[in-house]
Amino acid sequence: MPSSVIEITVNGSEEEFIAKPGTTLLSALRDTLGLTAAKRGCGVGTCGTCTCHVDGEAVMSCLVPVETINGSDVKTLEGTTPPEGLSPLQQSFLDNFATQCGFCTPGMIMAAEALLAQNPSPTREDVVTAISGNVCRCTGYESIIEAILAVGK
Amino acid sequence: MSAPTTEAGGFDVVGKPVQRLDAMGHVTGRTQYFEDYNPAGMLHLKMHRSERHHANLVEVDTSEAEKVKGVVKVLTYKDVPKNWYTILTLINVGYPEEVVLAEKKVLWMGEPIVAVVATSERAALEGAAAVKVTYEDLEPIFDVEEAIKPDAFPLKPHGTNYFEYEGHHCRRVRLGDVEQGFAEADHIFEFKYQSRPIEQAPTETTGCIVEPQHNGRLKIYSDTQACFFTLDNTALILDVPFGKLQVVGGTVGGGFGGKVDVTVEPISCIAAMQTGKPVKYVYDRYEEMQISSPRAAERIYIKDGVMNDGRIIARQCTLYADAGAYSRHSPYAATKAAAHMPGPYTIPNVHIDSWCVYTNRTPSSAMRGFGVTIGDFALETQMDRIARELDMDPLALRLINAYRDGDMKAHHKVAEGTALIEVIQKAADLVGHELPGELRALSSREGR
Amino acid sequence: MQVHVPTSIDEVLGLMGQGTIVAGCTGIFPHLAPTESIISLRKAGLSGVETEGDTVRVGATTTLTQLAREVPFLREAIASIASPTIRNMATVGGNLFAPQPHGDLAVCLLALDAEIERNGDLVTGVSFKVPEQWFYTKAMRRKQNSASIVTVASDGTRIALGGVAREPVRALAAEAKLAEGDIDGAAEAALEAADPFDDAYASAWYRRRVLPVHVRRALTNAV
Amino acid sequence: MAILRGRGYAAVNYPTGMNLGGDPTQALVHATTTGNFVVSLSSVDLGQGLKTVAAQVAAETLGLPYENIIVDTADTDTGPHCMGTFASRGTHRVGNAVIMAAQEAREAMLEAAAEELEVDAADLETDGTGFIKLKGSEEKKIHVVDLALAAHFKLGRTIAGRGIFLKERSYPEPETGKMDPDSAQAHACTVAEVTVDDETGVVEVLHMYNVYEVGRAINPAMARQQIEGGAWMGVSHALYETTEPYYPVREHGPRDFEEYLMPGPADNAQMTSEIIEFPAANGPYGAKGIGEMTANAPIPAIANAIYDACGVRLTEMPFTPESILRGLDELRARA
Repeated sequence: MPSSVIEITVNGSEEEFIAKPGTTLLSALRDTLGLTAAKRGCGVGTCGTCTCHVDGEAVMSCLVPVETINGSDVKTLEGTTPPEGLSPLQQSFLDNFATQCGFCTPGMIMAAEALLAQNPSPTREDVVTAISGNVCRCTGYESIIEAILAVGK
Repeated sequence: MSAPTTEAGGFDVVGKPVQRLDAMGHVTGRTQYFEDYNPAGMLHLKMHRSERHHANLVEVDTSEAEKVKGVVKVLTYKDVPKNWYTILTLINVGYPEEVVLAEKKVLWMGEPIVAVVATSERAALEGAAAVKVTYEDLEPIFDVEEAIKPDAFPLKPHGTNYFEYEGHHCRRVRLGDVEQGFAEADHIFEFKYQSRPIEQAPTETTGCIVEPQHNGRLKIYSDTQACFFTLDNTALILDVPFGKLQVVGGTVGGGFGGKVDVTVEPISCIAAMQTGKPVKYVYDRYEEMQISSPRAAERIYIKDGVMNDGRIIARQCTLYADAGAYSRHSPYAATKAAAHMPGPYTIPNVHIDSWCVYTNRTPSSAMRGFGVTIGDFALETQMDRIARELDMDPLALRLINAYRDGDMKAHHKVAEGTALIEVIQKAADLVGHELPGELRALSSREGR
Repeated sequence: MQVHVPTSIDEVLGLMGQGTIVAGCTGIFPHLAPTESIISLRKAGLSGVETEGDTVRVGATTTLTQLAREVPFLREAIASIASPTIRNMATVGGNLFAPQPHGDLAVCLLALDAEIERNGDLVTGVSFKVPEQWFYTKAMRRKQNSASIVTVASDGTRIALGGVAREPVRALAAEAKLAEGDIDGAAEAALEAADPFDDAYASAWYRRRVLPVHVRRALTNAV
Repeated sequence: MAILRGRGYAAVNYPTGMNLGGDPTQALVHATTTGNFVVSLSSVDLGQGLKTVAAQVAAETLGLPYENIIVDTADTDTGPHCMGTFASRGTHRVGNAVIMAAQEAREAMLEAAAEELEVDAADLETDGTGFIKLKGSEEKKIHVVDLALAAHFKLGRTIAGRGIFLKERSYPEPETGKMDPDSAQAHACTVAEVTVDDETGVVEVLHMYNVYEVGRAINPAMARQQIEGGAWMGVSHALYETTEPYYPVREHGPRDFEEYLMPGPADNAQMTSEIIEFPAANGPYGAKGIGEMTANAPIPAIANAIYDACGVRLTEMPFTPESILRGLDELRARA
C-alpha cells in the first residue's frame, strides 16, 4: 500500500505532500493542508458542500482521489477570498442574508464562482442549474439565487 | 418575493435587519464547525450495526476486527459503565430502556453492537465490517396499532409496547363531555391521517471529537444542539462526575432537532479514555439518513361533532406516535401533541388520547415542529374537509371556531396573546379572498 | 488498496484485474469497500469528441460537460443528468455502467444505435450518427438533478427507455406502432418492454402507470 | 392532459418553550476594558441566528451599539447553563436571560459613570453611539471605553450582570391533561397555490403566501429567513420527504441526498411573506418563537390546494405523484 507524493497548486501556492492511497481531494485539503472551508456533508457527491475548482471546473472534491489530479490547479473558497474585504459574491451573500447555518455556503459560493467565470451575466435559470448539485437545508435557496443574480447584473 | 414588513417598535437595534454576527465567517469559510478541528494523533471510531430488525444475538465475534491493521480498540457493551440509559431521565421522564451498545438482542436494523477504533477512518471501517454477528431472528413489529394489541410481543422491559403516563396508556386531555357533544351535533366527521418518518437532514452530520485533557478531564467538541444536555447524559453513561466533562459547541451545520439525542459522545468518550487519544466519531450520510432518529411517523384519527352553522362542538383525537425501538424524546412529543390538540380552536368538548408506541424501527425523536407538525396536517386537512362538506368558506369555518383571548383551552389553560383571527384576515387580504363584514370585524381581543 | 493512474491504454490493459476501473469517480468510487483498489482512466488519453460528417466519435472518458458542449442535440438529455458539478466529472463511458434508474446517456446511445469501441474488456469510446430527428424526455421527482422515473429517447424510429427496467431497453413493439404513425399505440406498446422496480424515487406501479404518458409526450414533443 | 390549478389554506398556532420539563437558561454580561461587552452563554446557534439575536437584545438593553457586543457561547466551562436549542425556546429564553443580565450590567455602568461624572445615576442616559451622558447636557458625558478603563483602574468597579429565565415546571394532571406547557403561542396562516398534472400526478407549488404573528421580529431579515426557509421545508415535507418510502415496509430507505427527496432550487415556489407583531407579555421585547412552526402550515395548505385543484383528498404524507394519480384514477373509475 504505497503512499504517493502529490504535487498540486492550491490557491496559487505549490503544495507537495504525501497521501495514503485513496485520499480524496477533500481530505487532503482539510486534513493535510488545513484548508477547512470545503465541508464533508455526504462524502458521496450528493450535497455539494465540498465543491472546489480543479483546473477551472467545479467538482465535488469528495469524489476526487488526489492521486488522479497530480499536477492540477486547485482553487478553494480560501483562494477566492481577497486579502482584505470580501469578493463581490461573498458580499452579496452577506447583503442578501443568503447564509443561515453556513455549512453549504462555501460550496454554494464555489459553484456560483464557476458559473460567473464562464457566464458573467447569468439568467435565473442559469443560476438555478449551477447550484442544482448543492443542498441547502435552511434557506429554501431563494436568497442564494438572489445573491448570485445580484452579482451577475 | 416581497420582504416581510414589521411595525415600527421604536428601538435602536431590536426590530432592525442588522447583519448576522456569523455571516462573515460563513461566506469566507472561516466559521469553525466541530469537524474543522483536527488534533494530532486522532483516532477514528466506526460502528458495527445490526443487520436485523429484531433478533437475539447468539454470538458476537470481534476477533477478525481486532486483527485489522490500524485497529487499536474494539468496544462492546462490557466497556460501557452504565450501558442502559434514556436521555429524558434528566427531566424525570421515563427510565433507562435504551442501550449504548446491544447486549443480548437488537430491536432495530442499524442498532449499534460493536465500536471499532482505529488510526484511520478506512481501518475503522474495515474493522467494523470484519465483526461477525450470529442472529436468531424474531418477528418484527412495524405497525403502531398492531404493537399495542394485548397479544403483541413485548419489546420493552416494562412489558408493553407503549409508554405509560402516570398509570395511563397514553397522555390524556379531557374537557367537557365529548359523547354528549357528538349526540347534540348536526354532523359527525371522522377521518384518519398518516405520516411517514422524516429525516432532519442537516448538511453537517452528527458527530464529535473527544480529546483527553492533561488534567484528566475530557473535552468534547460536538455539534449537539444542547451542550449541557449532552454533558449530563454522557456523564451518567460514563458514570463519572459531571465536572469531568467539558462540551464545546457553537455554530452547528443545521440541527432541526436531529442533534438533541446523545448517540455519539458517550462511546467516543469511552474510546478516548481507554486509548488516551483524541477520538472522532461522525456519522456518514447513510447513518444520518437511516440511523439517526427521524421525526416520528404518526397516525391520527379525528372525530368531530359539528353544527349546521359550522361550530365544532366536540372533537375526539387519537394519536399514535411511532417511537421506533426506544423512547429518546418521543414520550415528551406525545404529551406536546396532546397539548396542541384540538388545534387553535375553541371547542367545548374535547377528548384526546396521545400514544407513544414502540416498534422495531429506527428510534424517532425530535424534529422542528416536534409533536405538532403532523397534528397540524391532520387538523387543517380536517377543517378543509368539514368546510367542503358543509359548503362553507374554509376561512369562515376557521374564523368562527378560532380561539380568542380568555377562552379555555382543552388543557385547561386560559388563552392569551392569540392572533389566529388576524393572521387569517391578513392572508385573505393577500390573496384577494373576500370575507363578509362580520368575519372581517372579528378580533382575538374580544370575547365570544 | 491502491490507486493506479495509468497514462496510456496499454498501461491500463496491463493493470486489468488489479482493481476496479473508474473514470469520473462519481458512481462506483464512493461506494467501494475500504480495501478495494482502483484503476483511474483520468489520464489514459481516452477523452475527446471528433465529428466527421454526421458521425460523432466520443472517447470513453469525455465528460458529460464536454459532450454537451460539442454535440448540441444531446444537451437537453445531458442537462437532465445530475448537476453541472457532477457532469464536470462523470464520463460517457462511465454512464454506460451506471445502474438504473441512472444512465440516461446510455438510454440515448441505445436509441442512437451507437457503436461501443472496445480494446479487450476496456470500453474506449462510442460512436453514433447525428439523427435527423431527436425526441427526449425524462420524468423525475424534481425538475433537476434527480434519477429517472421514466426516460424516453428516440430518433423517430428507435425508441429506448430508461427507469423502467434494470437495464436501458429498446421498446420494439412501440417502434412498430411508431412506424405506422400510431403514437398513442406506441405509447401503450412501450409497456411490453417495461419490467419496472420499486426504489426510493417511485414504485414499479407508478413507473408502469406513467410510462405511456411520457412516451406519448416525448414523441409529440409535448412538455 | 390538463394542468389543474388550486388554492388551499391552513392556519396554525405554535407553542414557545417546553416548561413541561423545566426550562432554564442563564446569561452573563460583562464589560472588558475595551468597552466591548461580552455576552456569555452555553447556547448553540443552529443557523437560525441565536448569536445575532443575543447581541441585538444586549445592545438594545445596554443602550450601546450592536458592534460593541461580543457573543461567547457554547462552551460548558465558560458559559452558564442553557437547556439547549430546541422547542422554539432560543430567542425567548436566551433573549430574556440576556435582557436581565444586560439590565444589571447597565445599572452598574450607569453607577460607574455617575461616580466618574459626579452626577446622579438616575439622571444619566445612553445615546446608542457609545456615550453615557447627563440628560439634557451635551458636555457631561463619557464614552464607554473611557468608562470601562476608569471603572477597572480607578473606581474599582465591575460592570457586569447576571440573568436567568426560568418558568416553573408544569406537571400534566394525569386524568384531565390540565397543564401549562408553553410560554406563548405564535400564529400563522399559509395560502398555497398549486398545479396538478392530471396524467402524472405531479404537483407544482406556484406560490406560498405566509402570514406570521411572531410577537416581535427581533431581526426582520432573519425572521424572513425562518419563514421562507421553513415554507420550503413545508413544501418538501408535503411532497417529497421520508426515510421510509414504503412505510410501514422498511425497504428502499434513502441513503443520501439523491435518494432522500427534497425540492431543488429549480422547484422553488414564489413567496410572499408578511409579519404581524403583537408583543407577548413575557417575551424579550415581545418576541415569541417561530423557529419550528414555519414548516407546519404549508403541509395542509398544499393538501387542501391539491384537493381544490383535482378533487383528490390526501391523508397520507408525503403526497407523492403516485398517491395523487391513484386518487385521480379512483375518481375517474367512480365517474
